[in-house]
Amino acid sequence: MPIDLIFLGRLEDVAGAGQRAAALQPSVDAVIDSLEPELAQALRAPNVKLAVNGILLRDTDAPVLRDGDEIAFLPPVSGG
Amino acid sequence: MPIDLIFLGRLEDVAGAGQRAAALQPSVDAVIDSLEPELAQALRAPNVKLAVNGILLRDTDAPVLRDGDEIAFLPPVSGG
Amino acid sequence: MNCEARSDVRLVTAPFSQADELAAFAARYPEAGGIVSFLGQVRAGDGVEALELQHYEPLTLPAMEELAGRVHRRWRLDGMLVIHRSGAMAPGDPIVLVAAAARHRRDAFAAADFAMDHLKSESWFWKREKKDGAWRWIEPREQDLEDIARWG
Amino acid sequence: MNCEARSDVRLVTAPFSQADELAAFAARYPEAGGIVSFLGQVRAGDGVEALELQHYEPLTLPAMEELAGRVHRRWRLDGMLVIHRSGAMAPGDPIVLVAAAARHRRDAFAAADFAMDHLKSESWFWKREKKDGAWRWIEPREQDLEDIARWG
Repeated sequence: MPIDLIFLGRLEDVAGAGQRAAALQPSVDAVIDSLEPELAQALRAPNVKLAVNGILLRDTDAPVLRDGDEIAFLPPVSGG
Repeated sequence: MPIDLIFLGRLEDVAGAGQRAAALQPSVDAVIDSLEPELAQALRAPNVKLAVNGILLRDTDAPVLRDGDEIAFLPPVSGG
Repeated sequence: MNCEARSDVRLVTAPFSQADELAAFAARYPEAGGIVSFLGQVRAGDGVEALELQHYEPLTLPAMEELAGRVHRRWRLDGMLVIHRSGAMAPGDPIVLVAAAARHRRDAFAAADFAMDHLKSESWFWKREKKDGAWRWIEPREQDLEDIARWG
Repeated sequence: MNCEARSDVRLVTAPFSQADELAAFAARYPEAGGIVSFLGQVRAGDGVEALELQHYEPLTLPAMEELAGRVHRRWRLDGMLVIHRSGAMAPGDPIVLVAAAARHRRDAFAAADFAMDHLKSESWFWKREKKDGAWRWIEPREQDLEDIARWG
């Protein structure tokens, strides 16, 4: 079973869609490495936050991924 | 022709009505003197403002009254 | 800048619908990004059976209009609405509705806040309430003077 | 103090009537003397043809509810309303409606003001607008961070 990637805001434009399936990899880093270089770079921008299964990751978190997990990539919110 | 006296707020209770006619007197002071002592005292309280024909009087104003003038006695407003 | 044209100031002696008034006001200023409103209503509870506001025609409305003009000059607003009741009201009835429409949220908040502080403490209204069948005049509150002092 | 019971927080994907919502909210809190509301609407002019807000289901609504709880704990409120749109909107459409009902005016103003500052800068919404037929994502604004700094 694949994992789900969710791209919010401008990351949707870089990815070409708001959502895509990807093959399971053991870590978020490995998932990002498996993507196109331009998208991988955008997802690694320092102001992009990550959530796994709806839970925000702190900088030090390095979760082990499982089948069916959902990773959301969250650029800065737009504000007022 | 008499003049009109208007009593706002709690002064209405002291006067027994919100409005009454009075005989023309040359000055506001003379008008107040012609009223019942209890009412005259209430109208002279330092926080009661006066308006003649809808124009607020300053402390130093001593208008000469004419037939048909309207004097309003304005206690402090109630606020919030 | 024509402040009067963009102020809608009314002294009304019959109940008004705050919902209808606000909807109409918002629709009038589509270029405003934000609208801040304050609704004051007769408080239920406290044993108050009725509230009556008295105004003095030659002073009350002109002073409200003057205040609206002052608010307009102090902040950048698209429009300003001030509706104040006079007469007898029951708990739940709207007493006052103030709304400010502005391009920037901060202007709208400050304008509505300032307008309410000054309306409450400076406006020519005398208020009495009925409790246990007896009417009692409401005296001025210290809090109102403190509210006004905030604006320098 | 049960804050959740007195907060009505909604994330909606269809247009809502600010007038109906405010009227219902005011009627729900007859013991509140004052209700302050903020309505944000899609600004007409500026050449904006459409606005779209994107949310992320698992984060957006929970964060709005958390904010409402925080506001409740900080001020004395009778009730709090937060309605935020998501999806595509046209100029004039309501985006956000925040209302605070309180016994004291000052609490209601501060609560609505604080809620808006934090909603705008912290909420999980991504916004893009359409001008001349082209969509463009809106980046964060410095002003929002300054607004938040006011609250210490």
